[in-house]
Amino acid sequence: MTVPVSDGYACSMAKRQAFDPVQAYRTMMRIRLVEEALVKAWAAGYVPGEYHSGIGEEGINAGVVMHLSDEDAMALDHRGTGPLIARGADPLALMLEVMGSEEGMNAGRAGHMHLMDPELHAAADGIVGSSGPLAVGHAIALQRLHPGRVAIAFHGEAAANQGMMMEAYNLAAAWKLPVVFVCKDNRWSITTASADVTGGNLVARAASFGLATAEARGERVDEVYAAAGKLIKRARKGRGPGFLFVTCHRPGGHFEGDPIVRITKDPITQSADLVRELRTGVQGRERGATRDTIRGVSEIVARSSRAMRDWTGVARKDPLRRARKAIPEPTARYIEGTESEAIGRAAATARRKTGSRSAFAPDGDRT
Amino acid sequence: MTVPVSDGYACSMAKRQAFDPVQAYRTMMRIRLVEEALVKAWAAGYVPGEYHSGIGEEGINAGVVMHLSDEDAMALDHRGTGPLIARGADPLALMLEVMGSEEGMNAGRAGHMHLMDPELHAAADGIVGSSGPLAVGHAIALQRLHPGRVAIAFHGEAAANQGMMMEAYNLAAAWKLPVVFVCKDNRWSITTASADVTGGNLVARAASFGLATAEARGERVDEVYAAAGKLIKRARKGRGPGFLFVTCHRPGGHFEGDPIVRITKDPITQSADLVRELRTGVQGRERGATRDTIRGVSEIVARSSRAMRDWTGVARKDPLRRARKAIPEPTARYIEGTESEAIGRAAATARRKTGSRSAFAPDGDRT
Amino acid sequence: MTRMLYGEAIDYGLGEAMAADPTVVTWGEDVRLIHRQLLARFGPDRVLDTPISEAAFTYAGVGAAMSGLRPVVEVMLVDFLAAAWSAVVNAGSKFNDFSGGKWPVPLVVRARVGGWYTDGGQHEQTLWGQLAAVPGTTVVCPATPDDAAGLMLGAIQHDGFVVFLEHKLLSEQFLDYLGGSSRDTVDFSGLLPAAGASGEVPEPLRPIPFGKARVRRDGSDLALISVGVGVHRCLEAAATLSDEGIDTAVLDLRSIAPLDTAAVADLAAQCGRVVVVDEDYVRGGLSGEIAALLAEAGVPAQFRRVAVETTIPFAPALEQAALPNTQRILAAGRELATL
Amino acid sequence: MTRMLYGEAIDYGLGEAMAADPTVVTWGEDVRLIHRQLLARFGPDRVLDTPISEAAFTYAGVGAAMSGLRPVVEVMLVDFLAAAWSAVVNAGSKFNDFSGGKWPVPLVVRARVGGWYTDGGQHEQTLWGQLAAVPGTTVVCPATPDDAAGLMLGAIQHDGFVVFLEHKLLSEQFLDYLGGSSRDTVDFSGLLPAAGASGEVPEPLRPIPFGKARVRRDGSDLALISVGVGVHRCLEAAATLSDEGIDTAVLDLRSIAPLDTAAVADLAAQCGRVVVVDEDYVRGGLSGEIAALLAEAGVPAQFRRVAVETTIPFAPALEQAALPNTQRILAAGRELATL
Ligand SMILES: Cc1ncc(C[n+]2csc(CCOP(=O)(O)OP(=O)(O)O)c2C)c(N)n1
Ligand SMILES: Cc1ncc(C[n+]2csc(CCOP(=O)(O)OP(=O)(O)O)c2C)c(N)n1
Ligand SMILES: [Mg+2]
Ligand SMILES: [Mg+2]
Repeated sequence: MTVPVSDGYACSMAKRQAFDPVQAYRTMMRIRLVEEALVKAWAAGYVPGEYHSGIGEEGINAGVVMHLSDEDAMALDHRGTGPLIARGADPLALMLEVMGSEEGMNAGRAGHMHLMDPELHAAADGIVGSSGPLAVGHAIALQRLHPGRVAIAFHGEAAANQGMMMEAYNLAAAWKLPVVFVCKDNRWSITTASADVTGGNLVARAASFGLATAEARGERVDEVYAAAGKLIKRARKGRGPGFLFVTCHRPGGHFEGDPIVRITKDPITQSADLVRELRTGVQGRERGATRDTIRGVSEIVARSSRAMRDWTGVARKDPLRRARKAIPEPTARYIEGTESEAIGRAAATARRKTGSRSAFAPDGDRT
Repeated sequence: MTVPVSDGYACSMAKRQAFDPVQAYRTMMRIRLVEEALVKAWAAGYVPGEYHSGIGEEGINAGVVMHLSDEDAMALDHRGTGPLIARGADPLALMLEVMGSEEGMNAGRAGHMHLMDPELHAAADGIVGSSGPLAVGHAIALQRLHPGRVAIAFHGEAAANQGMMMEAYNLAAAWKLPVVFVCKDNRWSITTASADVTGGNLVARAASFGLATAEARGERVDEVYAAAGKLIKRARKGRGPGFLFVTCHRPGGHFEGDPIVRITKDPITQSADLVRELRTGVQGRERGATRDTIRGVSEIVARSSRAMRDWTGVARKDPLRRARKAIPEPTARYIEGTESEAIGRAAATARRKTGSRSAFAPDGDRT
Repeated sequence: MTRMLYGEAIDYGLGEAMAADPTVVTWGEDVRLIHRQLLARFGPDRVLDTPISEAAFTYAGVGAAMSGLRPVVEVMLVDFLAAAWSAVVNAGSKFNDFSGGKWPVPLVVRARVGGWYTDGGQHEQTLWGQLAAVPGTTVVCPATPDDAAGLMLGAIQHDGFVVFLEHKLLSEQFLDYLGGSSRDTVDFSGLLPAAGASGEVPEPLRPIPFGKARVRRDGSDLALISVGVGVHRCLEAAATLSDEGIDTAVLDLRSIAPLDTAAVADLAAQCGRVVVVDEDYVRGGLSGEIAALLAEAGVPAQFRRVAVETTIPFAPALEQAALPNTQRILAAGRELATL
Repeated sequence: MTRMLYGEAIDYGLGEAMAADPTVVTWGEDVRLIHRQLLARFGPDRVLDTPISEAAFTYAGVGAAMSGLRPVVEVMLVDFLAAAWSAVVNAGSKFNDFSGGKWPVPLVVRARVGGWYTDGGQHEQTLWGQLAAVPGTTVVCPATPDDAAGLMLGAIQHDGFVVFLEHKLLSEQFLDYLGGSSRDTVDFSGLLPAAGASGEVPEPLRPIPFGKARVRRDGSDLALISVGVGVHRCLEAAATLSDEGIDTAVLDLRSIAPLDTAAVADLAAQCGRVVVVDEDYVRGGLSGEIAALLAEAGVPAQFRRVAVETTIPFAPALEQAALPNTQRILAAGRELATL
């Protein structure tokens, strides 16, 4: 099974200037469908290990990637599915890889955190912060070998506290490299609120290194497209690196099965568990000061409700909903129909090929 | 031999508020004398390995350290002699250590890059950038165990590009720690001009993390004292971390025997050597494009003259000269006399104890 | 004695130390959530979430340990400790030596290691061989809850630098954090060693000294030497091999540095055949060290290694083939028995 | 053949590669000054000074290698590579494997190693055992100028990830950079192996394949196995031992990963006595690996290690006692000869 990518995905749009809302919707819809298929496959036990979905980031992924072509480079983080699909990666090959099949995109060696497609010039990595310096490296090469091309580093807001990321901002500025850092701000670092562990403001931080900065709201793909376009154009012209800060609403939490999402999704049972658990912690043995206990328990409770506020699905913040309104209803339906069919088919094939294997046996087979 | 440290060194000044120019001069003079003794000892072969002197940084070291007491912590970089002497370290123990004697401050295990004195709560490290997070660690402990105490990280301007240093700025701000980062800007990273490899402006960078910032000129100890005082006071009160940016003129180059200093000190012979050397590089074998060669050679020549400009002794920028003018001449003479005598004696003792040993034998003895 | 899970037992050790000594604090990424029982017991001043800044917060552990705390710095996975490697190689392990023995660094770095749960080659390393290489570093990895609790307590009470490695497959805390309990469609029980994931822990708890291996099963024909989950794979293999007439012993090293050289040499001499089962890379790891100590001690023994020889692949079948699984141990044991 | 110094020979190899292939570039701290001859030959676009950001500029080497360059990333000392360890352990060594063999990473990391010149325990490590531990990593360390030039050329032409280690004691470039030639009051000649610091280099230059050891001296009673400066210490010891009637061979491994297992096993079998002389730490290093390969190959040999067992102290006498000096090699060799 192949899904045609030549007519209308982001990859073919590099040359165009004007924002095309139909292509944007189609790209975002495809990403969403692949993500949803993988999320379901995870719950059904087809995806072994972790899975970090990018549901909620489609506006960022489509809005940035629509500016790129095969010769531009992308350094991706642990949420690489979206940018890869937007660039035209084969959904079946990608799903097979994420499900742990040797027929996958990287022969089963990678999993979702290391999806790599040299033809699309895109590679993911699971070390938080590495996409920054890796993109800098791509940019050093592009600057010499293909002037006019650009490298993109996708990273989360929490990754901006990783030393090598900040070193990368500096190196990009010092060497005036054609690189754009795309910082996707969902406000969370797994279950830690990024604001609690971040000093100052990230846009000011990036600017202080001499990066050109721009901001956009991730639920508006056109806004992301415009902001990304400015920075990418500058970078292509050799005018130096950029930093794009985009907020987004990612209702799924950090990864599938996220402990806080569990609490927020099923507050009654899970909170009861939590309270029982914390009580055991507190009551057993010699305990700490009551004041400390109160502060500790409140901290966890506050965190859960903060997460509940941030992660409850907010339709208004869904980039797809908004993008759909910008195009004619029949076009939207047509896209949904063809994409659902294609991705549904790919997902079914991927499941069939990996087989139903819920229990992991010591010899590596799933049974 | 002991050098009295109780009466009048920086260490005893923690409680005082007003700047005392006599103490400042005395502290700076002592640092300068120890540094000069070590520089001479290096040239004479008594100091094995490298030596990074802090000649030119005395205004920074004294101006900051005069605010500290034994319970404050100092994380030092590869130029730790100055702050240690200012805090009252025993010059003989320090010199013996730097000369590689087992009777030294750290039993000969450290050398000048790891001078450590737990009683003064001060430790040096040779990994560029580590003083930042180490001071953060000290500050975490002080915040809990001794509120009101402060930790200082001394580092160079080039160290501000080390990832862990920037992580430390962030951590200090996020946790509101009692730490002050003292950035000594001599404009050079060994033989690389820091401006060439640094994006943006370091004070803005620090501020972007939420650090309180202050600036001073290193040749004016009173200015350093005032600026440091503000940040240290704030930090002691629990109002959060600070970043002190101080320029300085360090005529000695990076370390003793610095290759660029050699060129600038003896331009005639050394430049001839350099030209001969570069010519061999260019003429031999298949060579690169003429344009590249011209650019390459100009780069080295430009660097040497830039260094010559920066490193030629500029009396106006000597912190000692300026500090001397602020005190009565007889007082200055008295200080010079007593300090010279004490440090001279310590240096002679250190030399005698380590012995004259120019050749290194494979069994570790110097012969 | 109380029955505990492995992760719980580590936090029991840590909690006992925190209760006894107010200078014991812990920080790391997401520790407030992962160790919410400790948070609820000791409050947020002693259990701190960090930014994703492994280098700085590990170095900060060194500084804090020099200034009077006994920090337990948690690095989520040992793979990420690579971002903080300088703090280990150049600081924690060395500063006491540099100071001339004047300034100890009572720091525990707690990091998770190991695979078997399909997390790919960059999230399943153990790196204990590399860590143990650095003089001035104690490296431990418990295989059971009692050792987990006792070694953690010992690590915190120790005046030096200790890397405490927690095996993820045994850690209910970590598997749950990864979402494990939120889907019943994936079942790790075929991989999970029951005796490692849960067990009796003595109360009151006593610190376990370093460098003392534990004979998990005695035998006279073949010695299987391992640490962490490998110990359980060895026990499974040993049962089979013994049924086949090869009387097989299993030694759990517990601490990788210092190594219990006497226990290794004695058991090797007793059996004459040694298989080292090591979830670390085959080179620069533990297995070479054991060969060397036997060679230096002049203990002649047939020798095989079952260790990780490639980048660990993601796909379950490939992953488990790359790890020291029971089949590989059996094959090595049988081969030696025929020599 | 041209006579060259060791550092010069490395730059000769690098320069030949740069001349032949415009995608070869080099960056690192102060490289424009240290390698000013390359700068003058190829211009500032191909020889770049970096900020002190080891993690980012090493990771950038990985990215650049994936995008069509063949970078030679220079890390001043291997000790500082600890700040970039993740780029080695988690990226350069692994990405080709992760990609399923689709995306090679032709990157050379050039780092200086080793001691003997009194630079303290944080500036004199070798860490080659830790580096060689990681699958997907080639690690070489030449002992002579001809190997230095040929291995560098081979490293650059290789399609995989190579760590090229340059021994500082042999590197006139580095000793000069440190100020060496600016004082005549310190004389390293007693420590400097003449045959390593300078020697004949073939022109035209050919790449030297990895995993081929070089017998530097043949012998039948005792095999000394080493790499880097250790080779020269071994040669010195071998001369003495042979005079004493112990016919001593010296094997220069040249590459630490891959190891020339056949050469090691053959020489060990021939001599029956092996001393590994390793400037790396005794654990997690090369010496254990050699013991293990002998044990696996079933080559019975008396075995000793002369390696670094502590944090390297600063003071010259202490430093040199901690390093594998000739006296220690002689003692180990004599001891084995009496067994
Ligand atoms: C060096 C490193 N440290 C920690 C982790 C574990 N980890 C994976 S994702 C993540 C949070 C990343 O947050 P952010 O950058 O904001 O991206 P998000 O997940 O929110 O998209 C962490 C801590 C890691 N993979 N690598
Ligand atoms: C991690 C690390 N990288 C590189 C070095 C080598 N090195 C020592 S000092 C130095 C320059 C430091 O410059 P700066 O921070 O400005 O301090 P300065 O020497 O000018 O006082 C370098 C690159 C080191 N010691 N540690
Ligand atoms: Mg986030
Ligand atoms: Mg500087």
